[in-house]
Amino acid sequence: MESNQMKSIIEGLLFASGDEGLEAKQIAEALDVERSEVVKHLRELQQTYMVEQRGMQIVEWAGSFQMTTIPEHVSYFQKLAISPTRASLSQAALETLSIVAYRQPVTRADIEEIRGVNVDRAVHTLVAKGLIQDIGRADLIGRPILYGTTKQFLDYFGLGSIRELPDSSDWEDVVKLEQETKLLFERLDNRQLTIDDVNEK
Amino acid sequence: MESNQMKSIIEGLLFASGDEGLEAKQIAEALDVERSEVVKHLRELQQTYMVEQRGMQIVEWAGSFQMTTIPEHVSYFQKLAISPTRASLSQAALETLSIVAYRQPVTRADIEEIRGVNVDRAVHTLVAKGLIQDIGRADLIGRPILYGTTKQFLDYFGLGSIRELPDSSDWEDVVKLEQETKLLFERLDNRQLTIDDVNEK
Amino acid sequence: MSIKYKLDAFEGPLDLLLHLIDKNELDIYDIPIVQITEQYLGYIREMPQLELEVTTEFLVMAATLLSIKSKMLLPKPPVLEEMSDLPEEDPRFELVQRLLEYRKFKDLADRLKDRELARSLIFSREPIDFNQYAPEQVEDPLKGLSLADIMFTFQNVVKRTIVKNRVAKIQRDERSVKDQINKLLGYFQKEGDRMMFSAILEDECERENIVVTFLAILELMKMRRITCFQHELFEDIVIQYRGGGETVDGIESDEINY
Repeated sequence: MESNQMKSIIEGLLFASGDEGLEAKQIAEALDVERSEVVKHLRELQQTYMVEQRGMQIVEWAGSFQMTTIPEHVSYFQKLAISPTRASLSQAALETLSIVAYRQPVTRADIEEIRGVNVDRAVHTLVAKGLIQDIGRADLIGRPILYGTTKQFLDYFGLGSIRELPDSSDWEDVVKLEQETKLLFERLDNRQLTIDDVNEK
Repeated sequence: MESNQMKSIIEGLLFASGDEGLEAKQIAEALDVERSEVVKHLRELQQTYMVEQRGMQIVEWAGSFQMTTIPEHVSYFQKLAISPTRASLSQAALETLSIVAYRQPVTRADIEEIRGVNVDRAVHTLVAKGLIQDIGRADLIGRPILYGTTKQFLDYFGLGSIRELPDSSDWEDVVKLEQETKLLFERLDNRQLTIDDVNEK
Repeated sequence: MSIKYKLDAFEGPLDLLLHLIDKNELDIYDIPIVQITEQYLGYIREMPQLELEVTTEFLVMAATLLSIKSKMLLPKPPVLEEMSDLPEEDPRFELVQRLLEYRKFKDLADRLKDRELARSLIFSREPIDFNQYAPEQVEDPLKGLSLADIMFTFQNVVKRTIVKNRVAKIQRDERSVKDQINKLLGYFQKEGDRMMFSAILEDECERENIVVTFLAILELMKMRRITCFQHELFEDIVIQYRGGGETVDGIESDEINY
């Protein structure tokens, strides 16, 4: 493998491996080359990033190499953090929050069953924002985490307890009623057709 | 601000935003410069990454710029188990999605007429995956829901805008489609900021 | 390979027809309808009990094919000139249009599939947590949201789930619309010509009964036995009896007998 190509692959691996970083040994195994060669390329990459004033840096921390942000950019991250174009809660997060609020305590699997999609990210975001929290373990195989809403959630909406949420069972009934009414109306529609036919004759 | 410095910051911001991506407008606000200047630097960065065989690339999807991996490296990511796996869409979902994409806005009945089968399940799957959404009501009996593609649709297929759909250049109704898409994007306002790009050209 | 497996491989009747056309290398603009109908029916005949809806879709197409076939057998007017395209009078015209249209989208779906694959080879990384850079006065993530937003979001999510899991559930009617009409007419005889909708419902708290009562009122309106007023949306409905006797007999009774 050419040196440039190897450097490019190592760079890509560091980028994609995120916060966990990669050990030189792991990279060497993936590329099927000597560890020493990987270390050499890593050092060169570190150097290049510095000399060429790249927007990221490659750091070595506890034996792992990581691609990270540059401290000098913090003021720009701050501007992005408060930028109004950054939606504070995504639709996925909002939906997940509403399910936790009404169905707590719930496991991740419960939420996924309702939303029909993977919810790892949304749950992570909501925990990070302090809106939902780990409130115990379900008595199921694997003892999955049970989630519930936090005090911050209640405080924001001025609720004394979760029982003060607008009654969701009413709403579920309304939805069911809507569907049953629709079915009945479909039947009615059919009847009306025959009535019209009769009247026409 | 010096040009090199600005490029470095833009690179850092793209790295930090990961798969959320950033619109040129957001970067311009964070840097307090003109949007056009940001776009110029982004294009140059894209070029540099390619010429210098970097381990990442900068793509423009759904009006957002993102730093991503390079497809040729995928086998190495797989060896290190850092490439996310995602379920691909069923044939029914793909056919339904192609009709929504090229004919939007469409009702469920429009889709059924073309496919000749019931499409409830496919439409539900696509809505749940956030690839299509309710964008209004048709002025017809029963006021059926009109569906259109989402920003996530563009991201899912790696498209800059709806005009980059395969074959759309020799699509018979391409002009009509563009007009409708423009209207659609205007209606969706903030969520579909590719309209900026449309206006610019 | 079982027929069920074969039919599952098709996205519907149009897909099956396209498959037969391709397999036999037929000209889509000049489909030999007798041959294709025969082959199509061959698949359908051996179709095991699929879902009712799927079966229906395939059967509707079978009926269409048979109808085209019978029209093709009618004597044709003399052909004046050679025509490459099918004239609109050709019984196959509409079917061919549908097949062409469907094939176009099937091709586009294939293109999307290619793009999906290409895109799946590319990924990015999790964004950094920008919140750590937010200034001291952390903006509440719930800002701008009301309890109603939470409630409506939940309602929509549940609705989606219910629709997904819905099996057509039709309960046996506890009470027929006809019974309810007669009961209402009885009310008017006893209680006077004017009643509030809410008063009628007072002892009708069962959901099914509310709906049946509502249907009964609609039927009575149609029969011009009552008139309804409502001052504003969601206000109570005033029902005015217009006379005509205590029972509904005669010609209408069949239509409301459900």
